[in-house]
Amino acid sequence: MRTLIANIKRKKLVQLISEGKRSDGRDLMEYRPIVIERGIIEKAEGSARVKLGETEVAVGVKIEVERPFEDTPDQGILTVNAELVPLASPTFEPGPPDENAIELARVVDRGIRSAEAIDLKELCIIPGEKVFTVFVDIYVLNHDGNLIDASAMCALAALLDTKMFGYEVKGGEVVIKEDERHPLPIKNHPVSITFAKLGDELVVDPSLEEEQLMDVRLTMTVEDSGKICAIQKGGSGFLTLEEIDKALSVVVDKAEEIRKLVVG
Amino acid sequence: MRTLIANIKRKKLVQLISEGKRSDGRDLMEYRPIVIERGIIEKAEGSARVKLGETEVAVGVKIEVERPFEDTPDQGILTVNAELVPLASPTFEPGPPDENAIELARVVDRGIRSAEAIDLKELCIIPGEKVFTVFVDIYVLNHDGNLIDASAMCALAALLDTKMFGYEVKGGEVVIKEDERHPLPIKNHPVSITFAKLGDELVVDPSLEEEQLMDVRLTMTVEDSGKICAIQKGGSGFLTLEEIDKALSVVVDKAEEIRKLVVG
Amino acid sequence: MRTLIANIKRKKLVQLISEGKRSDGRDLMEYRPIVIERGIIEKAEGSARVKLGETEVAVGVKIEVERPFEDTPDQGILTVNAELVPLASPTFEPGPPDENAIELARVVDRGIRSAEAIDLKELCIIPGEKVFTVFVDIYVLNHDGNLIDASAMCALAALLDTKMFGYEVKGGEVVIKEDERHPLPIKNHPVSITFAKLGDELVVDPSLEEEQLMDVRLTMTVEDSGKICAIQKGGSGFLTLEEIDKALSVVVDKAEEIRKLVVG
Amino acid sequence: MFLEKRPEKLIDKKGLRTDGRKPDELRPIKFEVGVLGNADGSARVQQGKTIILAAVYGPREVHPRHLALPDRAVLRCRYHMAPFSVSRRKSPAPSRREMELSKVIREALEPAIFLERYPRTSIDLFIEVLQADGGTRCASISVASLALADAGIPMRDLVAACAAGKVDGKLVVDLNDVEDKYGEADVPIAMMVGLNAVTLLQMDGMLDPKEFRTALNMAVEGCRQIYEMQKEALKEKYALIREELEK
Amino acid sequence: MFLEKRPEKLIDKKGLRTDGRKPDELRPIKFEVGVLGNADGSARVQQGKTIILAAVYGPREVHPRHLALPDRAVLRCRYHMAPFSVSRRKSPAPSRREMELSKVIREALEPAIFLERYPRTSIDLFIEVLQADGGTRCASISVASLALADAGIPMRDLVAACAAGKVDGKLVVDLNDVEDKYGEADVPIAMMVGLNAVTLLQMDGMLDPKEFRTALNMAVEGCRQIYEMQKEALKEKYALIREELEK
Amino acid sequence: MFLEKRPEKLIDKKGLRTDGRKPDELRPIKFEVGVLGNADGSARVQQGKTIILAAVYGPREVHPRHLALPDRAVLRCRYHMAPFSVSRRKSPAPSRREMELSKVIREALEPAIFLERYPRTSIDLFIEVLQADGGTRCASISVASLALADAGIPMRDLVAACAAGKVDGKLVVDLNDVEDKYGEADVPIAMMVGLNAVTLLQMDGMLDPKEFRTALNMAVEGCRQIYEMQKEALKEKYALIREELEK
Repeated sequence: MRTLIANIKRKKLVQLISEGKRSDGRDLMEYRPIVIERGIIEKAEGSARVKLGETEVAVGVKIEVERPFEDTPDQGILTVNAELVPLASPTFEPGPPDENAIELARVVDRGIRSAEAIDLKELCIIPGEKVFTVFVDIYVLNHDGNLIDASAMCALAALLDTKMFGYEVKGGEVVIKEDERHPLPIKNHPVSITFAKLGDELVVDPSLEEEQLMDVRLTMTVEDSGKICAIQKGGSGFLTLEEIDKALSVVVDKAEEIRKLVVG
Repeated sequence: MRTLIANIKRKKLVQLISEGKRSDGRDLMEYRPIVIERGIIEKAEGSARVKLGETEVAVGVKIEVERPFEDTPDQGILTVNAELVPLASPTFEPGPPDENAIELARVVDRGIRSAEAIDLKELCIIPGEKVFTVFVDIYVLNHDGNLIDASAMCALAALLDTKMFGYEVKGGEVVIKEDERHPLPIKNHPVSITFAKLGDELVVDPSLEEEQLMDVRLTMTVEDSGKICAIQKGGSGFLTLEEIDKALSVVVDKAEEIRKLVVG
Repeated sequence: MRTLIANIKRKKLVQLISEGKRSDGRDLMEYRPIVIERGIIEKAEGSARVKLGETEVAVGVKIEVERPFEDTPDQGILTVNAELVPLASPTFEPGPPDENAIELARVVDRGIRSAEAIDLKELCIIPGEKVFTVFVDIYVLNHDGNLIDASAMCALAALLDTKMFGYEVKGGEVVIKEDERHPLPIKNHPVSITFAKLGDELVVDPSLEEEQLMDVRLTMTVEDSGKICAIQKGGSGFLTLEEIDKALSVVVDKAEEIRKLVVG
Repeated sequence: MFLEKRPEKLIDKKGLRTDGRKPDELRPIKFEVGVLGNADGSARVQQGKTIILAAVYGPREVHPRHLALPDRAVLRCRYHMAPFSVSRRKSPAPSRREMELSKVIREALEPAIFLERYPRTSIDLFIEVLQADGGTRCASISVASLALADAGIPMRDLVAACAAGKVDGKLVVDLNDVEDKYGEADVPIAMMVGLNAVTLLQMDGMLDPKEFRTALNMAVEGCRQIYEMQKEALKEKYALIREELEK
Repeated sequence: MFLEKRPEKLIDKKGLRTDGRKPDELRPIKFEVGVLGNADGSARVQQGKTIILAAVYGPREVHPRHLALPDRAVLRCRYHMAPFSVSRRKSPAPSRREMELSKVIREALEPAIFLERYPRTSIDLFIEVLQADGGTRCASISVASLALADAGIPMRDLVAACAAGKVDGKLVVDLNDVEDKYGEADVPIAMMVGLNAVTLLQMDGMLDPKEFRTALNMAVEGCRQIYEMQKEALKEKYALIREELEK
Repeated sequence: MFLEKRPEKLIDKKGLRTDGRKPDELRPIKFEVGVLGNADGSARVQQGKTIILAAVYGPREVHPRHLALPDRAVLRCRYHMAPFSVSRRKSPAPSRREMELSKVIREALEPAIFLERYPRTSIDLFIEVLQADGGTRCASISVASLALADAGIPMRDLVAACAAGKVDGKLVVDLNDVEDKYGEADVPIAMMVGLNAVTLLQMDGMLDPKEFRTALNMAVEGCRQIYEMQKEALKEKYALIREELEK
């Protein structure tokens, strides 16, 4: 029965979209209203909150001194984690991140990392010994669809909000200077654009309802100079080469539009 | 049906207690017989076993050399852990500590810590580098009610039984002198008193039956000079301010009575 | 019903075996065909694959530099792990090793360790500081009975295949010389022989069907000079002293036969 | 990133606290009701720098089913801190402290809920601490109580919570993080104020019985004030709804 | 045991790659079908030094039962690496990377399977990487597709997978480990080649849209070649079976 | 806290062992039956410095239910060591060694129990090692056997367990911790003595077949002695019960 109803809903939605309309009145290539607020958590080195329609995400950035990885002794470390906390949706359960949370974190991570958004070499303190680790914690507070774009925007906003402390090295020990603060070295501003395929059409920024009925999801992340820096297809459907091309043809402009909102 | 029977039982018990009697013949403010034995485990630095009626608890104390916490570089570490091992009750399951085991450990820990029962500064070996960690492992062997008081008594008895080894620092390394032993620096002797509320009355040292039928549990821990050093309300009922006051009016004397038994 | 069928099967098998025959035509003391291949994984320091009838096992050996155990500061470390990966049998489940995987690893480990097959003292780099750890990872690829013998053979073959790298110690750091390679110091060649008891008879190298119907399993591991170096009884049946003696009377020769195949 | 340092004094010459408050003064508190889209009920509190969200789902079917009770609803509660809510990043895996707090918060709210009206269901309460600056367990109870009301769960009374304690020898109310950490005692309580029923009572530190009684009374008075703010927040929410309906 | 070093050049003067291949040349690939005794279907691939086994169990009863779907089979997929498959020993516990790959591989195969024919069952796909030398997700999809076919699971088409990418400024196909690690971009895709349907599409690194289109086309061409090899491997298997039957 | 040192000699000039025993001499053993209030059956053993408690719950309903067997009871067994039972504190999480021992202990007891009399139930055996000074697996089996008898579980025979081994070149019985650790071989066995049935047999270290046979016989003789003590302990328990009944 459930499936039957879902099929009827899907047909109606596909029909509507084939006419260029969406159930909430948006154009196919239109995002929901975006509200970005930086500096919401004083105790974090950086933070932001993004509302994308009814979807709400908070990101906090913490910085700790740690040992570098063996194969990158002269670079700081970036760690992106996402928590789909159960207050955000009746379908989220307490417990360690599931595959959806992990995919979300890794797609956001890939965008930041591929675009070299953070200058990790600047975060090296003593090569091979001590570097700064940047923890980007994505916290989904309300799930109404398109968590990837909301999280990517929020992560970027929080990184732009992040203040590092000055330090000096005394006898192999790192001494933090609390009164000296400077921004995190951000070199690039990756923005992700997510499409949902419904019938023969692509729409951007799918709502939860659209996600539940879509065939497939496609996220492309674009950096400052218009290069693609991450792609992720999701869901159990397929894309034609023409559909990929179609997404490619709008994504750079769309990303620039969002980037302006985030970078401000 | 189960609930129905429990309700009938509860009514009878409340009636009995309102007449100042208990099902095992005790007065409302009377503990069950207490048997304390120290030094039951040779391989532990300290140990004790407490029988409180049919409730039986063993505690072993182990001491290891570890790195201090960053915010207390000149202090030893106290770690209290409780295991509700499944041989103690048909309701205990194997696995990591559940919320009851964690609450038990934390309430006992809070009493010892707030009363500064162990002089943690004495346990510092090399500030910021090496300190002694005192592991207090509570092992519940038979559960017949009032695990908190039995565990707190047993932990205190085991700490009083604990022998440290002498040591010297040679070239940054800690060398233990096995033939030199001295007691753990114990400065205070916190004792917890647990009340159960049944109807309008409070009783001390609830049996398992009383715990199953009680409205609420209240534990107050008292240190040598008669100060309160920990409180924990448990269970899904409530207390009036008068009831709290009533507990407060008897708890210091009651604790002194138990302390004599434990400290000997 | 399941039990009924199993009982009928069991009776037929016991009858057959009491006549000295097995359902696959083997003699009671005959192994299935054994195929051993070394060097199947280039990225491992050593590797091998064993097919014992339809049972298939792969073993990879990795070597890492680690801190020695406190009580053996001048010895390398041997770690044996077994994964019953779910592609090998419909009864294997994903997840951490269960009791069967742990028993398998520990029986293989015990044979290697008791026979002192690896000269662990040769694996010490800086006493108390740095030693080589030898990871032996047993990977069961298809389960058709007698995993212990197949795994033990495969582990031995992989160890014999293992190449260490040369190294020098410069200023407390271990510098690996990638162009200098020498074999792992193998001093002994333990071989396990597993018996299944079915009715009053023992058979070697039980097939999966025989394992499912057997009363008890008995593994004896024999080292080069004919000493027993590990024994493990498994399963919910019992053995008489006569049966143990019977196994003992054939095991040394049987092991020598298998050893020739493995060592080559 | 950094270890906070103990301030030299927790009470200054004028008798004021590190954040300028008088001993019996609560921090500024702001409650908002109905702040999340998906939850059946939700609320947010900012108390000083402490920021907490609470969401309620239910009464709903219990998973796994064997946890269901034949005669009443199961209240489940998870108190959880965001990794960025404290100075040093906290692992998102639940700590022992979070597990204890989940239990005592649940037991502070249970007496207020008519659980027997929803047998075989669960009421799931999720509390997320976004910023922790002391007093999170009390603020969690106060805000959770509003989320339960927002979800339409029938309750005997709202539960208000507040701590009192001792810092630099002085009894104070509603301790912030520094006061909690470096003070001499902390007594968090929760109450159904209208019913004079204490549903949470804990203490650590040291107080003689007389000091304890005084602290307890200060905490009760704090609960009373918070109780009024809670009712105000609910009224505002309903006023908003009414406005929207009348539009 | 050792950290691999970045080779000085990934493309030599002759335009050849570290393993001597031309930019548009696949590594030597060998598929074998039906290689494991117990699984309902199985296959093995060696692609360069990458070695992967795939096994399929099902359609079978779902455990735990509440995961069963009323209208179709559940496809479950575990991508897992042997501890000895990489230079530094990998813990056998599943990593975050393995969990993401399990998901994208499942979603690359699901569109090809007529899941609706087996309601209330599960089809369990287990992938074990015995040696990882780059391109394991694509090789996993290609070999898993054969294992599904070997298990007799009805499919719309085989799924073939191949990556293209950019190393030392040059677009190449089927990257090996060193090219993946030190290259500028990697675009793994999977296709039902006969249906022109892309079922996996990922990218990391940086490519401008034009480069991306070229890389995509190279990967599509790679998929086509692999698709032919897959069909060949199935034919061989059936030939073998026929031979055995005719004996 | 401390690492024990290897004693210079494990056998002295007089042929005596570190604790003064002769090679074929068991440690002092004390069994007590019915020592825990809640368990359906329980027993305690002190064997030298080794102290172990065993408790039995059941036959009772199996949780989770899908583990129940239609034709017999499930025996479940957990061998567990207290954190304070050994020189260095042991994490309370079960180690691989504890998991293996839980299995072999279960398999040593299963042959003795008429499991078929209680289909669809579980018999749960919990073993807690309070102090470990060698020989814990054998002592666990011996004491568990008494706990099963105390619970009224019908058995073919009691199971008695004892090890023999080789230290400083000499065969000895019932090894203590130091002998186990620094000796040349350890052969733990368990038997239904009345039925001549060996239900546990393990070995580590090295023995030639002749030595092994001698060690095995010594262990069998050890089992016989322990078997008599077990029966004595049960008699004592019943005598106590009779006394209490006659009061």
